[in-house]
Amino acid sequence: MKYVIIGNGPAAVSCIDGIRSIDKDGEITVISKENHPAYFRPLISYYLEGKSKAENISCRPSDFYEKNGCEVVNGEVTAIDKDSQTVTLKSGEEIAYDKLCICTGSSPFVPPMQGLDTVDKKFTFLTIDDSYAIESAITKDSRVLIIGAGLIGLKCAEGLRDRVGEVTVCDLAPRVLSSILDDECAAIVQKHLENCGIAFSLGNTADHFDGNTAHMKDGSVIDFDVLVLALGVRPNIGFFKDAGGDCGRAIIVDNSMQTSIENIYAAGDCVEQYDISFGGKRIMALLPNANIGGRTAGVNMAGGKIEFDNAVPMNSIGFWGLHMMTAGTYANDGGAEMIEEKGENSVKRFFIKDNKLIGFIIIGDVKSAGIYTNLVRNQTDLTEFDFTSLIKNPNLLPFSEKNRRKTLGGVV
Amino acid sequence: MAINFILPEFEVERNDYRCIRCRVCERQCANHVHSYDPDGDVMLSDETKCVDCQRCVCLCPTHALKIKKNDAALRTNANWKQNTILEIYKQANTGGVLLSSMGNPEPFPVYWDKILINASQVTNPSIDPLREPMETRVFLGKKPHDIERDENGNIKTELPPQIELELPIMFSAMSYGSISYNAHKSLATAAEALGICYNTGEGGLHEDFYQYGKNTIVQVASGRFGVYKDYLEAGAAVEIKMGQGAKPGIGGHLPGAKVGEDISKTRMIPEGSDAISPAPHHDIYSIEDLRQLVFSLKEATEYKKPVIVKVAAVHNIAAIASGIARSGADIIAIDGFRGGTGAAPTRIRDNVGIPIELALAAVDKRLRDEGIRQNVSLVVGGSVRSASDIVKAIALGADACYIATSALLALGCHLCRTCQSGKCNWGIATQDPELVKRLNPETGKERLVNLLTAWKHEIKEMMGLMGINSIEALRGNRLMLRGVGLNEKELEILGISHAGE
Amino acid sequence: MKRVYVHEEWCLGCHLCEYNCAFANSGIADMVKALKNKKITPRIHVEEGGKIHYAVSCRHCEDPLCIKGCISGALTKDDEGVVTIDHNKCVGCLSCMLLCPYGCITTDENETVLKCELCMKNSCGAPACVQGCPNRAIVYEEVQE
Amino acid sequence: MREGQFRNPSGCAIAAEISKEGRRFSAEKIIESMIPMHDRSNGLGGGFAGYGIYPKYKDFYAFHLFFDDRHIKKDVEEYLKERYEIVLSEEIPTRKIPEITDEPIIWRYFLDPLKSVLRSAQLDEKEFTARVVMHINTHMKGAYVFSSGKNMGAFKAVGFPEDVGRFYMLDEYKGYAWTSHGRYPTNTPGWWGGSHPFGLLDYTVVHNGEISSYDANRRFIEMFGYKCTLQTDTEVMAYIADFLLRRKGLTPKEMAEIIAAPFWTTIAKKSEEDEKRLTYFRTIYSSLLMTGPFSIVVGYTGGLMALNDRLKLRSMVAAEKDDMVYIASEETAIRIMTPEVDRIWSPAGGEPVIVNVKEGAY
Repeated sequence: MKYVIIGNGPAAVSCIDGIRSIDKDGEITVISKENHPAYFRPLISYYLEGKSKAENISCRPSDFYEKNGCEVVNGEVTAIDKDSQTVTLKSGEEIAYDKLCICTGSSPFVPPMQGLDTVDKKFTFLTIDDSYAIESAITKDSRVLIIGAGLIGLKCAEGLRDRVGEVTVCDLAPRVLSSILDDECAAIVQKHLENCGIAFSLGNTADHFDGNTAHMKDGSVIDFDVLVLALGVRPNIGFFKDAGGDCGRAIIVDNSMQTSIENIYAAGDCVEQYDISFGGKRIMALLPNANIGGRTAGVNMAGGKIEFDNAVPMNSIGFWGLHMMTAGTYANDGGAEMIEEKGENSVKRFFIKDNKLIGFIIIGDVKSAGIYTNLVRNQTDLTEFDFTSLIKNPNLLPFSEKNRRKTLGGVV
Repeated sequence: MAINFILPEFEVERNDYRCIRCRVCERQCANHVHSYDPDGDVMLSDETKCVDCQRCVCLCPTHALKIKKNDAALRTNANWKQNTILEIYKQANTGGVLLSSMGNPEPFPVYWDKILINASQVTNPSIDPLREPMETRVFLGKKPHDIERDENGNIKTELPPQIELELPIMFSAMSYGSISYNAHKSLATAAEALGICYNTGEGGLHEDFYQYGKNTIVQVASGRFGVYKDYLEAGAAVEIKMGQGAKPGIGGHLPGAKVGEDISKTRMIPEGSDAISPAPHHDIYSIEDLRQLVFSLKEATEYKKPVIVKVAAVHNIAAIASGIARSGADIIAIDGFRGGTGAAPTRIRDNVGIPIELALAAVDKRLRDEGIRQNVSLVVGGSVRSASDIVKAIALGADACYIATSALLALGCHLCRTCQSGKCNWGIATQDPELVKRLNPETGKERLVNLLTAWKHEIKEMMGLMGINSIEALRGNRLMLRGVGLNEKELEILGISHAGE
Repeated sequence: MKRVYVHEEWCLGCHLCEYNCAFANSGIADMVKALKNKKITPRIHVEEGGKIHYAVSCRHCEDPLCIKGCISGALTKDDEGVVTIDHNKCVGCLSCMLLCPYGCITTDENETVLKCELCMKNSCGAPACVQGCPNRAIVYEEVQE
Repeated sequence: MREGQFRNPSGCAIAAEISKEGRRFSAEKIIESMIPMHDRSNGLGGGFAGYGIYPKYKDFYAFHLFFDDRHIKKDVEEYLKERYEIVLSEEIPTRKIPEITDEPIIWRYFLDPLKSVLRSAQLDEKEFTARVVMHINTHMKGAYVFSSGKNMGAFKAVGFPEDVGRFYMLDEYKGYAWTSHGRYPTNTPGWWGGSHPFGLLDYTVVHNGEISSYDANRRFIEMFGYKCTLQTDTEVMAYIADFLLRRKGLTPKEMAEIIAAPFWTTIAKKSEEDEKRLTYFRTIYSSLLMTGPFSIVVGYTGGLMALNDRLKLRSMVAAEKDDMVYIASEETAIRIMTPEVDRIWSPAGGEPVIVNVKEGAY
C-alpha cells in the first residue's frame, strides 16, 4: 500500500499515526511545502513572545518520520490525477498513491491594496518562517501596524508587544475578534488589550499605503515601521478543485474524512466537515479537529473503520491573563436560547437549542470549561439534569452517581 | 440558660503555627467543636462539646491538634472525686439516669495482668511456629461421652452440631443498631476471611449479610428482634442472650431515632419506634424455662445448630453455668463485668458483675468437678484485650474467647465512651449515614483481619514457647500459668500456683 | 495501568487530598512551611453538594482530549500511560481546560497549568492523595477496562 | 518432697522387647540393654514391666505395693480383705546390692475379687479394681500400689535401671514381653513409687519426655474418676491408656490417633473414612492430645505399643528379628538385645508401632 500525504502539519502527522496504528509496513510519502518538520502553528506568536523556543515547536520528536518509515518530499502539489492516482509536484515530479490525504491547510488572504508594494517591511503571519522574518525586521523601537483584529492579528500583537515600541491594530470591523465575539464581549477583550498596551483603530482600515505610512479610511494617518497583514486565510484546495473534487469553502469530507473522490481523504484546516452543534458542514480550522480528523483519515486509509462524528468548533485563547473560550455555535440566532452569567470582568453565555447546549462563550472565568464542551460534543440532553447548577461552577455534581462511578471510578 | 456547673472535660490544644486552616477538624467533628472564623482567619473550639474521640487529632495533616484532659480542677478531695461531683451536677441538671458506654473503666483488678505464662527451658523443647505446624483450630459444641461402633466395628462419627473456628476467637454480639452497617459488614467479612464467627447481637440480621451465614452467630435476646425462621437457619449457631457483662440484669433500649428504614426492616419493628429489650426474657423465669427455649430453638433449626447461652458473670456463675450445661445448651458464653456496651446506666456498668477471669476459672472447675465439662464449650468475653489474654483464658479453661471492644478499637474506636450519643465520629456506633460512611468496610475488614492475624501469630509464638503445638493442649492447662501479687483465695479460685511455686 | 480512582461512596469530603496534593507538589519538606498562609492550587479537587462528596483528578484517559487539543505539545502520554505536562513547552493557552470533560486541569496563581501526574514527578512516588485518604475513597490501582 | 507434691517432668531411657509367638524369656537382655543408655538416667529411678510372668496365678490380680511401715501394710491388708480373697501374700524377692538402698516394704498379693462385693458395687471387676487402686493411692498414706494387672508385674526402684533389674532378680522371671525405663527426673527427689513403669491394671507405660499438655490432659482425665496423685506425665498416660483402651474400648491404634493426633493438614489428605474418624477423635478427645516431646511404650496383656509424639521430639528406634520386636531410645540398646536384626527403623512421629502376641499364645 502506498500512502501519500500532502502537507506536513498536525493533521498530516496524526494521519501518519492513524495509518501506522493499523498498517506498519505501507509506504508513506509526505509532501511538504514548508521546509520544517510538522510544527504547532499556533506557537508562532508565542515564539515571538519568547514563550516557545524554536526547538520546542515540533509536533513530534525529531526521529518521528524515520521511525514511522515516512519519506518527506519537499515540494508543492499542483495537480492530482484521480484516474491514474498520481499527484504532480511543481517540479514536475509525479508521485503515485493508493491512498491520498490532503492536509494542506490554508494560506493568508491578502486583498489587493493600493500602495502595498511601496511598503518595505510587510509580512503575513501564518508560518514559523513569517515569525522569523518579522523577528529579523523589528527593533525594540519599531512601530508595528497590524491589519486585522482577528485571532491571528491579536496573537501577533501579543507576541510583539514587549519586543517593539508600539503596536497598533486596525480592522474594518467595529470590534475585535468580530468573527467570535459580539460587541459586549469584544469590548471587554479590547479594554483588556488596551490596558496591556495595544492601540486600536477599529471600524477603520488602511485605504492605501505610502511607504511606511498608512492612510486610513477615516482620513487619519498611521506611521509604522513594520506592517503585518492578518486579514484572514483561505484553504489550499485549488488542485483538488481542479481534479473535480467537491468543495464548499473547503474540501468537503464525510465523518470518515473521505472526500468525494475515491481514495482521497482530507483533514485539518482545508476541510469542511459536519459540525454537530451547528447542524451543517463548515470549516473548523482548529488543532483538536486537525488531530482527530488526521488520525481518523489515517486509520480509514489503512483499512480501519472509524468515524469522527462529533466535531465542533472550539477555541481557547488568552491575552495576558484574560482567557476566553468558545465552543460550538454561539451566534445568537437560529432560535437558540441564551443564558448569561456575568461576573466582574467575566461573562459566560450559553446557547441552548432543543434542550441541548449547542455552544458557549466564556470570557474570564474559564475554570473547568471542558465540562461545558463535553455537553456540546455529546449533545447531552439538558432535561436529564440540572444544567443551571453548572452555570456558575462547572462540576460533575448534577450528573448521576452512576455516571460518576463510571468516569471517576473506572477507565475512561 | 441556667448555669450547668459542668467543666469541659477536655481541652483542645491547637498549635497555631502548625495549623494551616485546612479545616479538616471542622469537617470531621460531628460534635461541632471546631469552627473557622474567616474574619480573623482563626480556628475556634467549643470544648464543652468535645468527647475526646480523637478524630480531629488523627486527621489533622500537620499534627497541630491535641485533646488534653482539662486541668481545670475542683479542689482535691479523696472522697469526693471530681468525677463524682460532676456526675452529681449532671444528675441535678437533668434528673436522669447517667448513661455511658463501652466497658467498666473503674480501677478494679485486672486478673489477666496478674497472671504469667510458662515457657519451655531445657527439659522440653520450645517449638518454632515458623518451622513446625501450630494448630489453632477449635470446635465448639457438645462432645459425646461414649464411643459407638457400627456393625463393622467402625467408629460412628456423627457429632452433635459444632462451630468450627480457625482460631479460638469470635467477635461478640453487637447489634446492627448499636453499631453501623459498615461496622457489621467489616465484622462479617473479616469473620469470613478469618474462618471465625461474628455475632448479630439482638438486632436481627441485615438481608445483605445472610451470605456470611456460616460465619454468623444469630442472637435471640429478650426483645426477640428480627427473629424468624430464616434468621435462625441463617447462622452457624443460635445464641440465647440472657445477660450482658456491662449491664447484667437489665435490658436494652435503642431509641426510635436510630430506627431508620434499614434497621426497622432488620429488627422487624416499625420505623421510628423505640426498640426495647426487656430485662428478663418473659418466657424464661427459671432454668427449666431456659431448657424449653433451648429445645424450641433446636427444634426450629432441626438440631443442626449448636445453641449458645450467654450470661453475664455474676456472683454464683458456677452454679448458673452448671445449670445451663444441663439444660441442653451446647455452648456457654460468659461475659465479664468489663464487657462493653453501646449504652448502659453508668452505675450498673461500673458496679455490677464479677471479673471474667474468676468466673471462667470457677465455671471450668465446677463443670469438671461435676464431670459435665464435655457437655458444653465455654466461651468467655468481657475485656479480652490481647493474644496473651486469650492464651491465659484458654489455659484457664476456655474453649474460645469473644472479643468486641478490641475489634471496635481495630475499626477506629478511641474509647471515648459516648456511643450512646449516636454521633460516633469513627462511623462505628452511629446510624447517621454521613458518619457511617467514615468506616469503609474494606478497611475495616482488613484491620480486623490484621489484628487477629497478629494475635494468631502471637498465640502461636506463646504456644510454641510452652512446647504446645495445638491449642487443645493448652485448654485448661493451668500449670502453664502462675499468679503474681494474688492472695491465696484468688489463686485458689483461679486454680493456679503463685509464681515461684 | 495503575490510575487514581475515586469511590464517591467513601468520600468524606474532608479535603485532605487537596492539601496532601498541594504539599506533595510544593517541593517543600514540611507541610506547614509549604501550605501555611497559602491559597492552595491542588491538582485534585473535591466537589460537593449536600451529602455528596467526591474528589476529581486527571483520569489519564485512554485517548485524552487534552493532548489532542494541546497547541504546544506540552501534554503527552508517557510509556506508562500517564498524561504529563512539560512546562517548558506549555504556553498557557488552556485548550486542555477547554477540552477536559472532567474539569481536572487547573492553574496556579502564576497561570501555570497544573494537572495530576500521579506524583511521578515529585518525591512521593505514589499519589499523595491516595496515601493520605483516610477512608480509601481514593485508590491507586489497576482496573480492568 | 515426693512425687505428687509438685509437678515432676523428666527425661529418660526406654526399652522393650516382645515375642510375637508368645515365647517367654527372662529380663536378662533388657536389663543389659539399659547399660549403654546409662547416661540417659541419673540413678533416681528405674523399672521394668513383665507380661506373662505369673502363669501360675494368671487369673488373679497381682498387686505390687510399697509400704512405708507395717501399720499401713496392716490397714491396706484389712482393706483388701474386705474386697478380695487374698490368694497369696508374699514379699517380693530382692537381692541385696549396694547400689539399691532405703527400700520400703515391698509386697505382692494375688487377689480374687469377692463376687458379693462386686454385685453390690454394680461394677465389673476391672473397674472395681481400678477404683480400689485409686483409693489406696489417694487415701491411704504410706501405701502405694505400683502394679495391679493379671499375669504381669511392674518392678521399680530408686537407682539405675540395670541395678533395679538385678535388685528384683528379674533374670529369674520369664515373660513374653518386657518394658524398661531409666529415669532422669529434673526435679531431684527419688521416691520408689515415682519410678516407671507406671500402670493401672495391666496397662503400663514407660515414657521418655515431657508433655507440655500435661495439665490439660490431667484435668480432663480426672473428670472420669482418675486421680493423678504423682503429677508425672507417665501417670497421666497410664490413666489415659486405661480410659481409652479399657473404658472406651478403643484399640491401641485408635489411642495413638488420639494422643498423637495427626495435624489437621494431614487429616485433610486422608481418605474420607479416616478423615471422619480422625476429625471425630480430635473433636471429642481434643483434651487428650499430648504435645511436647515423648516416646512411650504402653504395655498391655498380649501386646505393646510404642509411640512418639507427632513431631518426634524424642528419639525412638524399633527393630525386628524373627518373632521378636525391640524398641529402645537408642539403637545401641537394641543391638545389646539382638546384635543381628532383620529390620531396624525409626518410627515417624505419631505413627504407633503396635505388636500383638499371637492369639492364644499368652
